[in-house]
Amino acid sequence: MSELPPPTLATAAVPIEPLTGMLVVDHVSKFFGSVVAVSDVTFAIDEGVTALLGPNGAGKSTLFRMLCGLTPPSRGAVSVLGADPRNDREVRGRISLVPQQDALFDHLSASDFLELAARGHGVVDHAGAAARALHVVDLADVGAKPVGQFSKGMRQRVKVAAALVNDPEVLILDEPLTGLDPVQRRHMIALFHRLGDEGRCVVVSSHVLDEVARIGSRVLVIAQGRLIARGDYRDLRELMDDRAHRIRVGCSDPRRLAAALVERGVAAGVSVDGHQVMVDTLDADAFGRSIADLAVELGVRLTEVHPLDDDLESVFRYLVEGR
Amino acid sequence: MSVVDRPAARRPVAPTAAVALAYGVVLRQLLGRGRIIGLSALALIAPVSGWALGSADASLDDAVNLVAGIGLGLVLPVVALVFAGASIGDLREDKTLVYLWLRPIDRWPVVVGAALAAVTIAAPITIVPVVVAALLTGAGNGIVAGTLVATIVGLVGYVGVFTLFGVWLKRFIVWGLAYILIWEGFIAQAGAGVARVALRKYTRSILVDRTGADLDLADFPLAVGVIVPVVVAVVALAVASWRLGSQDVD
Amino acid sequence: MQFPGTRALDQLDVVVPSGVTGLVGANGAGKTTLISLTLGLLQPTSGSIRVLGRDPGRDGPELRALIGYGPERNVFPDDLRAYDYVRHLAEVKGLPRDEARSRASDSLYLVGLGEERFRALGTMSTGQRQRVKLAQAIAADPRLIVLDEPTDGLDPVQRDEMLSIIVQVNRSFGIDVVLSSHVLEEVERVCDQVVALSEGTLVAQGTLDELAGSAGGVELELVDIPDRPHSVAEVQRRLVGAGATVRRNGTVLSAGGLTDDELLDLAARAVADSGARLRRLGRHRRSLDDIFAEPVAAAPGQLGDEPPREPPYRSPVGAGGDS
Amino acid sequence: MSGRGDAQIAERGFQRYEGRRSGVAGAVRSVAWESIRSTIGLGRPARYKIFPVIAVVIAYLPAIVFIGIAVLIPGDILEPEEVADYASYYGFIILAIVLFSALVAPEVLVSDRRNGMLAMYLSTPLHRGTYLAAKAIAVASTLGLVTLGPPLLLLVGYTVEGEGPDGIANWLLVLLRIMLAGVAISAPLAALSMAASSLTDRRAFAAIGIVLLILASPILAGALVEGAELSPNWRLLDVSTMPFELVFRIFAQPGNFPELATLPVVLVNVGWVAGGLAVVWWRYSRLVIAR
Repeated sequence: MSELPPPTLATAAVPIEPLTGMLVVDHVSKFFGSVVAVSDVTFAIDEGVTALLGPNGAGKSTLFRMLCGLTPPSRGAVSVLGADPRNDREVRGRISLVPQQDALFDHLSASDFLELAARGHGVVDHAGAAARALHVVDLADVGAKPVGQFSKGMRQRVKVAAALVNDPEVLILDEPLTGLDPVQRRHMIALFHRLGDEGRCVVVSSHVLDEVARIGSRVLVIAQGRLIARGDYRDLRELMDDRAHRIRVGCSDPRRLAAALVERGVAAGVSVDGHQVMVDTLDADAFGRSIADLAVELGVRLTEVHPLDDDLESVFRYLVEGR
Repeated sequence: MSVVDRPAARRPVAPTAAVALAYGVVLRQLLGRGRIIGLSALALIAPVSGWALGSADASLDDAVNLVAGIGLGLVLPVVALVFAGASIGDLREDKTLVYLWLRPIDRWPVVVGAALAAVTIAAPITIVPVVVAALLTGAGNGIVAGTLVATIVGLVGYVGVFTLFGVWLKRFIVWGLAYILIWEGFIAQAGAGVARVALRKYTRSILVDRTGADLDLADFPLAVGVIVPVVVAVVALAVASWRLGSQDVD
Repeated sequence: MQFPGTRALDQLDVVVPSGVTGLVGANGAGKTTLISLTLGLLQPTSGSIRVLGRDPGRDGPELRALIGYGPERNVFPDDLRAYDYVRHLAEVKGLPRDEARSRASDSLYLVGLGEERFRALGTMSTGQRQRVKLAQAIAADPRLIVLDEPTDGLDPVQRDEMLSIIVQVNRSFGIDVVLSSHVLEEVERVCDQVVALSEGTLVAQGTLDELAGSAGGVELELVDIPDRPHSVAEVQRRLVGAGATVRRNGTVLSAGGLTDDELLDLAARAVADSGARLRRLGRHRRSLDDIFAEPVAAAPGQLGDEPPREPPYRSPVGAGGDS
Repeated sequence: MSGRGDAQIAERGFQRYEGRRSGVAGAVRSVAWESIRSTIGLGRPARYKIFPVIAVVIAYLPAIVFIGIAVLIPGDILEPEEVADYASYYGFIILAIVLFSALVAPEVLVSDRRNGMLAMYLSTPLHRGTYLAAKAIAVASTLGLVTLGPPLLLLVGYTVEGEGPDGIANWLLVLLRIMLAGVAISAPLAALSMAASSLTDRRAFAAIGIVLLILASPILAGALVEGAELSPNWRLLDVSTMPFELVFRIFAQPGNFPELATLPVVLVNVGWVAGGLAVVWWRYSRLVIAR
């Protein structure tokens, strides 16, 4: 892979028209003493699920805390549903946060904890809301047990339940999947998906990228405090046109297929290894349309066509490489 | 069946409800067994020494000195510090404050609720033993009534101040002890002017006013002795509420 | 293995051969209990366990000197230097002072923390601290290291680095590894064999090929292309016409009913004739995810049919690196 | 394996260690030594050295002063009893001993539970029993620094000045008594401070608990015996005076409370040690260690 500098993307152009959306971050920076945690980030998010990605220490948690008003931006402004969460009491009832740290009131039972959250939001039927929330994260049967005795996965689900009791319009989830096993993760992702479809603005940060990809394709990528990419990760991959797509093709006669691909001008580079051909192509569309024709034409049986680097994890790695 | 099928109808949270919420959580948080047993043992010193003094039929001045020294000077402030400081301090240290902060409620009900929880737990471990100590000294002459008023007013004052310590300072225990042992213990003894800024002077003044005994550093009239600590508490809680709203929350 | 009231492990028969073994299972499936039994921290209520040819119950201390352990929790003494942390724990495992000193530095170099080894743990990132945990596990020259979710909290780039180090620990240092993880893709990529637990019972055990072998049927993923709006439907129609049974999920078609080879040829021809754009084609492989989604009671050929083999004890002298 | 991390493998590869491993004994020794090091602030930022240094200065200063007196003023003018004898020496350094016992055990026990070290130790050849033994050794020997060191310095100083006990037999007897005295003070304080440190997870509370226990018990005992004129045996409850009383008895001196027979004084001290260690064992055996 050529060591080209990562592409500078559309975000460089500062949007002129005023930002609108349920959640607006306008030229926000945050400094802790001399450390720049977040530097001049601007974006707006509307309903649906948006994944916030970035290496550890990129400023994700700091940005999340600013979105909920837990800490003020050093520069710029954050507005959630049109208000500043730090000073506007009313909007704090329409936002929910699942914090990253694993701290809970250990002496409270799960249902007490959720009821506390519901009452804190002024939910009329707080007992009902608490019970429903427990059911959604399937902890209904351990509702009476003190949270202190819960496993890491169960504590995580209690935190998510607490963020649901007030039927929030904006949901901010800081690494909600940690400590969950695959089945629990699948349930949680289906839940986020449903919340997004209901018109809520759901922002999720996570490192388990292939799971995040299932939630939604819209991503914001942050590295070293800066917003370096925004949009659907597949579009982002297409935008990286200077970086060849690598595809592994298994077939009965790799040598002939490889030659034909190069001859047809669809592959920038091929390398044959046993029954497989590693194809590097700058035009994924052309390749996709012609690989089947070629195989049929040459009478070669295609056993596998597998793109190696257009999943979210590869997009993340290319964007964040060297930063 | 998802929680989101039936949107939860919500109404603005009444301040009193918010106070009750914070009160409930903080009260259960402070009910740690170790802490209560430890401080109850400490508070035992007061009645025991009162009883010891009583059986040696000591003078009124000795009794008032004992009550003011051990009761108002040691047991009351230390117990108030541990509970009032921890009321919000523990939540900050455990990083659970966000579950009371990120809510559509004002800051002052959270502070007031927490302070009330601290008073609820501290009262039986301070007022009861100190008043019993005064009773056991057998010095009569209004010492019991004086002690009762002094400890109640003192508790309010100390809880107010130390709740503010818990909100503002990370190591509130160390700073609280410094205030009790060094500021009230030494510096305030130095001069009347300086003493004005020490709660101990006011509680002692109440005790002296009711008993007529002579005690150094206790020359304020009853009205001042009662009103100032209460005002101090209110101001401290107001500052704490402002501070809670303006500082970072983990 | 019984805790008061809960049966953590239930008649578990498992043999862990040398190499990198993945321990997977839902939260509460008994992974941590199994690890505690291996370290001799818990005694089995019934049955027996042998680790490295020794009985953990009887000679626990001697065994724990030979096993490196990386706990799940990411909690560290913040003001202790990484070097002192590793050196001290190596000494506690019985190494003399100067040996512990040199091996502490070596191990920290081996995990890529050579320059940072004198920094206090509190100043290190999650990624660096996970590597310190690994360095501590290998410092006392263990025969086996047990890592409980070693990549928890790491971003994808850090996770790659950690996994490559773990594999090197086995391939070039000759130390066997048991690692538990919730990220199944990781386990598939790194582990030689897998032990899958569910509710304290063994669900599946074996090499990855045995577990995740092909399961019949072919899967192809197309891409919607504006110039041929119905290409996906057309490909599906052609496949059904040729006698295959097809399930569609968005742009992904799962074809079955015929032999794999026939299906592959049909698919290539259908895509070519419809002029569709192919993104992915391949035999339908059962992944660990599938095992997890519906834990199969005892899939034929997975539970050790042959009597449990005595683990080939890798004598320290003989084996050497045979990667 | 596509991961191309920045992990370089040092060419030397990985050496195997075939040498002897020192087993549980070595583990206990290294944990005890590491705890002592961290308590007196070795290998740690300067701010951790403040309290230990203060305590040591307070403890050794009087000894140095007494030796100075013995040096400057020729023997004949000075009557022996004016020079503080070993038993009453402790009266001068009570503050240092209290400060140290409030500092050592919380540092040595509480921090391990909060920073994950306990979970790590239990995955080594140590188990809860051997771990606690190592910690007990660390606490007692650190306390020994201020309970054993100063009188030994005194003994050496006096001997050099010719003021020391005459005759080897006497010298060894005094040495033995100093050793016993050191144990008589360190053991109960170590056990009780460890008990307090196992009851709470906040270091500050453990420290306060220890200080209050040491300050409060003389007041309590005093009140009971003088105030209420109960039998002097109630004095035995005074956890901070009894060890020093035992020291007097070790030096065959009547001590401050001659009315108490020596046996009860010994028994009560042994009782405090046993009680403290029992509390520690009860708490640690029920502790659920989060892996």
